[in-house]
Amino acid sequence: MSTTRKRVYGYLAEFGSASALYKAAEKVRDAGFRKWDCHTPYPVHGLDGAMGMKRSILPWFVFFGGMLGTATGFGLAYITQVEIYPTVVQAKPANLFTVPAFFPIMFELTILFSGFTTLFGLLALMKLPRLNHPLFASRQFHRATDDAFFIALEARDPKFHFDKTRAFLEEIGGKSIELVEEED
Amino acid sequence: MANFFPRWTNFLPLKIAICAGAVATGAVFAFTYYATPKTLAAGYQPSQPIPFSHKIHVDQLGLDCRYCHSFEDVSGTSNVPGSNTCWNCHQHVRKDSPKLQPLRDRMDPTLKSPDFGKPVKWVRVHKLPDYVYFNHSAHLNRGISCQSCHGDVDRMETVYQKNSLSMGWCLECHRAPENHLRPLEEVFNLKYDPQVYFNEHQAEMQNLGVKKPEDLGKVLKEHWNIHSKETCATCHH
Amino acid sequence: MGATSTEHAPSETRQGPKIPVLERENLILSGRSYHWITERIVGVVENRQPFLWWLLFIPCALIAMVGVGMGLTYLVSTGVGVWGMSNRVFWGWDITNFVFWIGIGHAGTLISAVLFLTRQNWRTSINRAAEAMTIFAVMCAGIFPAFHVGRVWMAWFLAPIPNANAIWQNFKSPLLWDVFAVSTYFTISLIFWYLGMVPDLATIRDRCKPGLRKMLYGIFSLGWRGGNRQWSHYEMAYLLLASLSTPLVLSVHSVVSFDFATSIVPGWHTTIFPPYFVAGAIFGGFAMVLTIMVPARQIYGLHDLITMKHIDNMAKIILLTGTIVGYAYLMELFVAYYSGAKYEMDAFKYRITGPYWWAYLAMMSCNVLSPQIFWFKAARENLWVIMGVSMCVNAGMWFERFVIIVTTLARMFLPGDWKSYSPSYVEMALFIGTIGMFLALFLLFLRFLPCINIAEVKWTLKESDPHFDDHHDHPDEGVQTIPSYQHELHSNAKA
Amino acid sequence: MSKRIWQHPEVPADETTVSWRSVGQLEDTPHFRSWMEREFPQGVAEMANEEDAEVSRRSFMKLMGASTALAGFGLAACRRPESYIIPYNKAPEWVIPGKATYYASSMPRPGGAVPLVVTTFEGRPTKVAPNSLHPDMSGTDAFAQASVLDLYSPSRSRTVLNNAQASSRAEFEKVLATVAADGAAKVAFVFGHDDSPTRARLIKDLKAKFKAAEFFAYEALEGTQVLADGVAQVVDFEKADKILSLDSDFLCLDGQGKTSAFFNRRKPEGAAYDKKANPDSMNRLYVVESVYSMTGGMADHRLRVAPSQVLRVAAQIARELGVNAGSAVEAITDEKHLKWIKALAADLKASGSKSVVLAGSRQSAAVQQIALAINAALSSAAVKGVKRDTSGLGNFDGLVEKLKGGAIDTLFLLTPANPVYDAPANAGFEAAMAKAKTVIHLGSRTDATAHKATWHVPVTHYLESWGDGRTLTGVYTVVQPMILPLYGDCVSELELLAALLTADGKLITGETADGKPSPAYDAVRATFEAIGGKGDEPWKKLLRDGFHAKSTYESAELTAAAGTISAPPAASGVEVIFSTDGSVYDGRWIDNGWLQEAPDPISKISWDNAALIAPETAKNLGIYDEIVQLETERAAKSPDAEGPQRTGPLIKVKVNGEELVLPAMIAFGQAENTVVIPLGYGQGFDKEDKFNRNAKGNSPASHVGLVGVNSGFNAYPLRHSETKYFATGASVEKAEGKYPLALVQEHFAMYGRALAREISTMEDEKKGDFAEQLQNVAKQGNDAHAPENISLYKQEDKKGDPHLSDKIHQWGMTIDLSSCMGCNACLVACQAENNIPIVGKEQVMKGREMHWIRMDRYFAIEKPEAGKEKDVFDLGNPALVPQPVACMQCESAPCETVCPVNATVHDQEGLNVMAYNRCIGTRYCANNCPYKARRFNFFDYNKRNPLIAHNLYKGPFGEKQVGTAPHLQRNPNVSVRMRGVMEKCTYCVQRLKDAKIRQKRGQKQEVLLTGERSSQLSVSNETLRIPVDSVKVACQEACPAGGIEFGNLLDEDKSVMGRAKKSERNYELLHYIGTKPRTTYLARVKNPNPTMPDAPSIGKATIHMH
Repeated sequence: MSTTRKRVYGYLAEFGSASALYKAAEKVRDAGFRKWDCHTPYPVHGLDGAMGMKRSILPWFVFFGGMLGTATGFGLAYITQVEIYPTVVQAKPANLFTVPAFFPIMFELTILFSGFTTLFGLLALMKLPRLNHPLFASRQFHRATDDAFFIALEARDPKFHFDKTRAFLEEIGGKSIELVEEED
Repeated sequence: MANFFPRWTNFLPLKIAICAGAVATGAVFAFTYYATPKTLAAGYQPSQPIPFSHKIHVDQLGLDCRYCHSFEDVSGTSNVPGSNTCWNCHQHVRKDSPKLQPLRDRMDPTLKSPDFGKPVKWVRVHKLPDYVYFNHSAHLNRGISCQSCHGDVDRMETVYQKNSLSMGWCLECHRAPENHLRPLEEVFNLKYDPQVYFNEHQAEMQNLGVKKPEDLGKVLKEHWNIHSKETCATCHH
Repeated sequence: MGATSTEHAPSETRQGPKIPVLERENLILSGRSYHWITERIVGVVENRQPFLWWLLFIPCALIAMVGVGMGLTYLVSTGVGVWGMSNRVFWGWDITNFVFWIGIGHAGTLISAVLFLTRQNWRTSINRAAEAMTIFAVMCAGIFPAFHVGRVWMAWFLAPIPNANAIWQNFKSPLLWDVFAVSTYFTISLIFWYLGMVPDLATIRDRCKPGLRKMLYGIFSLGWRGGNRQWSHYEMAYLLLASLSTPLVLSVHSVVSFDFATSIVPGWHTTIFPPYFVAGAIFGGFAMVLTIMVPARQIYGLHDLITMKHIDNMAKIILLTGTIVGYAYLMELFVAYYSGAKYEMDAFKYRITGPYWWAYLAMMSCNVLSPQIFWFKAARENLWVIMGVSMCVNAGMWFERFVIIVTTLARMFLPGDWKSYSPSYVEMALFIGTIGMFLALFLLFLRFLPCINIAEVKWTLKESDPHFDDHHDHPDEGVQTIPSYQHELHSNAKA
Repeated sequence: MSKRIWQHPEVPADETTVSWRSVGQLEDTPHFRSWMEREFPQGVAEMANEEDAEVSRRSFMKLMGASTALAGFGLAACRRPESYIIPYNKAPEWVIPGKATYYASSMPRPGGAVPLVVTTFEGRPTKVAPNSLHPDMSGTDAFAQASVLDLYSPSRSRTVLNNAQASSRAEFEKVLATVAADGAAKVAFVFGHDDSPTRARLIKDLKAKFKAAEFFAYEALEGTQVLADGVAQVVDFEKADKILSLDSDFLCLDGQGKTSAFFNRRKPEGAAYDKKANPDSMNRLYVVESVYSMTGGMADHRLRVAPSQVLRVAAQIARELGVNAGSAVEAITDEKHLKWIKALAADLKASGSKSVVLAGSRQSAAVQQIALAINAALSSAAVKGVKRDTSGLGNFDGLVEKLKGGAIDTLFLLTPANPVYDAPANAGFEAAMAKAKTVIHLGSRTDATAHKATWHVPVTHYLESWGDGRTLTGVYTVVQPMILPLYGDCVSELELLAALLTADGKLITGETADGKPSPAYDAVRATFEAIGGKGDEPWKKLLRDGFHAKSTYESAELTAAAGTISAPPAASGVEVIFSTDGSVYDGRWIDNGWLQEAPDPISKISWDNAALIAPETAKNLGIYDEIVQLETERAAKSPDAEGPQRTGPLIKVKVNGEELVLPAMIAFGQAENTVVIPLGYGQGFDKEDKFNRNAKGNSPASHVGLVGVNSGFNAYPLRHSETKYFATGASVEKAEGKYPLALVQEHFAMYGRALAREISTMEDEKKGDFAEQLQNVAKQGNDAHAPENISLYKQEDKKGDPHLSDKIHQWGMTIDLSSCMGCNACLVACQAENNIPIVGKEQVMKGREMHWIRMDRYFAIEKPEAGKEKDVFDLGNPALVPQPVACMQCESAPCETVCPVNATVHDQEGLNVMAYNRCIGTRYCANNCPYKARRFNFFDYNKRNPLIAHNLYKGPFGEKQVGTAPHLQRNPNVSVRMRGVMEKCTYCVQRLKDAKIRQKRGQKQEVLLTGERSSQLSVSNETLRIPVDSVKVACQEACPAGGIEFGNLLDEDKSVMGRAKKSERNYELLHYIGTKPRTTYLARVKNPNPTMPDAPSIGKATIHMH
């Protein structure tokens, strides 16, 4: 370990199983903590409720992204085919009635734009990519992507207390409780 | 266990994204500005084997375009005059000008130049791709002046390409020919000014129902039944 | 899962009405633990590759380099004439292969997206590989339309970029729809595949020793920490992508079928093409998944992850879609007959009895007859039979496209222009090259990326349920055992 | 704006194109146009206004064309490569850069000169078209259309050879001088069968100068002359109601009169479609022949008999008509034939003087005598005799005799034929020729004769030399040069004769050293002065019009030379017919790529010949195990495969003690027990030859160019003096192996689809009489029951204007199948006009030929009900219906909607236009074209020479052909397409555009004439509309049958095309798919004689289809 000054990130506590984590999470939620998270190797069902989280707002992003795609598709096709440079192909009209022919492209662009908003919206909501994180400095955290279930309580949380919180974690069944410190 | 990635890497993706975005935007603008015919083609001004000045011949001496470019209103291609057109005058005029030496070499048998009888290789200024069939006569006979494409040649000491001659540029006029139409009498008049014409031909304008000089083109278009086309075969066949 | 995970009250489950639910077969056998799953899957990436891997990879890579690399270089430098097309049959193996590969890609999306939406949890063991297959198949597919054009260097005309010529694309052309559909499909599939892989890449990252590998896996896992505040959005994104991919996959092959269906060519001009093509794509795609996964399962010993149940399910899907395809073939004939148009009837008559009767026969027997053996359970349990049928279907689907494209063009409206087509060696080499490329890419994928979705597979274990312990702690007499993955259905049904 | 000044590099030493002469001297005053003159602008590009152009016309040929040269990319230009404009140094009058100039000329041909109008661009002739002012104008055939390519042919002979070794013209001139100096020289001249008044005049002078001179005429396929020396028979088809052809292909290869009159009478509405359809106005054609000819395809009744039987049939007809046909010829015993002949004879008799019998020129004297006798008996008004200028020329037998007798020291071979190659095998010509001390061969190719002759002198092309000729009926027409000879060594026939007539034998070609015209010019002018009068005026008129109508042949008696009608050779073994080839004629066109690639009109083979055999005979001879049927059911491949795999089984033909191995091909409608071998092929082989024929060294590749090398099989060695046309007693056996054949069309039947529709003037049991059949033309086949295609869309733009909105022009075309015989003239004309490349045999086999017009040819026969086969007159004689298919300019064009890049769209005038430079080559449009009228450039056919073996497949390493002479033929108004783009017919849009622009110039002229201000002028649609039918497209112009009409639909009834569209015969090809094609077809009308036994099966190609 380095000798630089460190900042406390919070406590990391391991729980034996998904069920244990679930119950502990409910208790942490009830204790009124805000800055905390459960780290699991797979998405545990119902944990959102147990943690008191709201539904993700990502669908809204995607909805508007998709609408933008539809509009782009329509605009691109209609403006170029009807307004700017109408061409006569197979005696098809070059006016509003030709729009059905644009549906495939409008649809594809809707999907494409939705896909991109999903990707970038998700990254923004998850605040990723973030390659460096205090938790990665933990001795045991690497097991979070394997078979371990953790709760991390952040020091930033107003309810955080150096001793009480540790005790609280022990109380709700946390094992291997570790104070995670951030390199500065 | 320490973090594998140092902290500064957290902002790296964002920085990269911003830089890449900026570079891409810059590249698009740069390409649009520098790599399109507007920049690539317009402004081309090669030096010619004989520094012929349109300014002197047209503006000062008042030669008509067709004196030299004799078939432009007849043929699809506007011809460049043969040396004998130049020689017609210049065997008498400015007989000693060093600038005309190449012409004399070609035309004066007494000089015994090895170039005698050979044509002058003028450097081409306005060049359309092989697959574009622009027809000079079609335009000149329907009230589009030389000026609309070639610019104010009468004021050019050395000819340069005024317009991009890109397809988009052609279409601009084909979609709104009224902006360039002028009376047939004025097609070769490089000093034509609609305002002046309007003032000078009041009665004619009244007859036509033209109230402002800008309307003249529209009226002519209607009068002359001009439907400039945008379909491929207009220029490509 | 995002959509149903909110307001999920565990207590209600316990006191809920007694809904009899059949105990399902375990998707993961032998009671494996989380860690075993991690070890097993990441082990494929971490350990030295078996000799067989090299034995397969090197020839595949060589074939890809020769067939695709040299084939395309020769094609572009010399002209499309090096292929076998003529002024009668303007498309041959090129578009046949394009449709073939695109079709194969579809099973991947279907497995990952459609089965996800329909809560078929058995997909988790195969979806990653199937998605990879999609990506690689679309890459192979893309080569053909991109390079079949006469002037590849002018292909940018297809992109709606403002230009000095002030000219635009024809948005009424099915081929332009294709451009948009295929590129969208590739992009979305790539996003879907990659996003699905992020947690697993993090798993590998966390097992790596510091070094280049850790850096690369670290970068590509984006700093994933598995926090539930990430999982929550992640699950939502996954659901959204799945719901975007589902109509997309249907649209892509529909659009591909529009290339034919919107034409006036007898034998192409038919409204049943979109569903027929989509069914065919799923059919062919599943066959390709089996063709690849059955050997991979043997080689890497993934028997507990890819169980006979998975294979059985896939065989059933092949049987179903094969029958749909067979129905389409017959319906096509009926429509032609019923149209009363001589040209339509003749088109099918010539397909069956004309110079390419063998292609039609191959298509019919491979696609319609061979899967019928899956009515028998014994056949679905015999891996040799399964491999055999899958191979048949792969070939049959190729013949289907060949029949549609080549035999139709070779016998269109005016007998004066009829001329048959035969491929050149360059075309054949390119097709074989794409097969090599597909396999080589797939082998690289097996080598470097988690070939099974680790996180999702863990989630199918019974103990993954946060209430797993509850049942054991408080066995409820009145309620039959409800496997974890039934929970949300259960609660939904109630709501 | 800052201007970049570009320093251009030093002008490199002037390189002139090899092909052009550099600048000569000329009158010094350039022609400046004053304002006055601008009021009456020079009529350019129009024949009628060229009167005074003549004087200076010769001058432009001396001048370099205005051209632009691209100086390589490496030069001083980072922005753009510098290109130059090289103007004329001294502008020639009447040449307007960029505008075509048209000259009237003609092409000398053995059957009479073809009057032409030649298009030139800055002195380059690029295209020929028939001279429509000419009284004998009958269109042009494929040969005339393709002749312009020969001018630029890379294989054209261009240097003097001495004993097959390169020599110089100076050396030859010495020899010529010696001959000219010796008035007692034993010289002999062999001319072709073309007729030139100037030559006839010079021959007289030569006779005077060289007392011992002998004169002969020879062509390989010259036919049998039974009339008196120099007398020929000319037919006026206008006066012929009933025509019987005894193996005479008078419509195509065996011309006997102006054919347009014949074709006009194939249209029941009249040539201009201005009458109500009347079957009585139609003529009726009976043909007795062995193998389908173009004429046979047009026949109302056709009897197929072996060539030896033609005489028997002829004699039988004569007997029926009470004409003496001698007793040597056996009577016809076949019941069916007898019935046929009786009905025919009755019909001829009924029409009396309006009947005419034509014998094939190559049939035996007996047949010709009988034909003459019948015509005399009927007192046919349609035939008359004319006296040609060619009288007094000896024949080939005489020549050989004289040669053998040593009566000839110096032999001038001026004939276009190639006697070493094409003389009868037993004539011993080669040996006889060796007896002459000097043989001087004047020819355009370094063929077999050129190699055997002491001297070979390259001949000028008719487009670069002065001459004259007479058409079939004898109208005096002029041959004038368009350009100075491309190659300095070239000599024209008249120049050579003129040189011999001078004391010192000085050979002057092209022009004299001091710029005076060639002696040929003086000779022609002198001839004309005697004919058309002295002075400049008549001469100018001649040059302007191209002909002098007042001077024609004198009429002559049509009496056969005495002789009894001898019996035909005994019918034994297989009969071999040596036929004139539709592509290479007698072999002279073997190096013409357009003709070689144009498929044979009947067999559809290109690049080769093959032995044609009727299906039953083929089976009997053991070539096929089963009778090859006209396949109509499964659309299966032929037993010889299809496309690149197509082969013909090799057979060995033994006749006259010679044998020939060549591929066989099934031909329908051919007489049983005959083998047809087209002549003219197999002239030279190289190492690429399938049979290694070059190894023997007798036909080396040097005899031909890249086009003709390895092409086909030479049947001349099988041919004896007595059996020039056909030989009996041949044996045919199957040989080992197969030979690849390039067939442009592989499926010969219509497969129950009413494509090329046919009706008949005779009542049909099911379909009613002529009027009913006429009404049902548009309802044949699938169109009988398919519902009308209705579009849900309105064809409008966003302002609600209809798409095809042009109110001035809406183009349309009709193709009349009733007069189309499928001769390929349109196909080649299109190739010349539109810069269509040739692709070579290998590519044709793959189906990649580029012809924009595909000449489909269908055989049609109705299958009789079971058990009724016997009632059908001849099941082996299906009807032949040709159908040219090019882009139909569909108003609702399926190709357009599928193009992703808008490279093919519609214009407001109804054209389906194609922007080559926008095309990326997805080929989707072509797949979606129901007519398969689009052609794709699979390779860079223009840049890479497709004729060099494997060259196309070498890509960037292949040999380039840019800058070679054939590129000078290109039409500058049509883009030359690169590889990877689609192309197709656009109704010669360049011609339409030119016509429209010319019309627009009228506006200006109008203003200037009235003296009003231009702004006061109101221009109406009518002012801008081009005069009715004033623009002709290339195929229409070339068509000898008047089968193609093109015009503006808005002219309605004023246009011939408009009237044709109104005809009840008008129908759309594949109407049911709703493409609304602008090109429509007019159903073929057969005019059978109801009393004929085969009448029930005539005109039934499609009417019973549903």
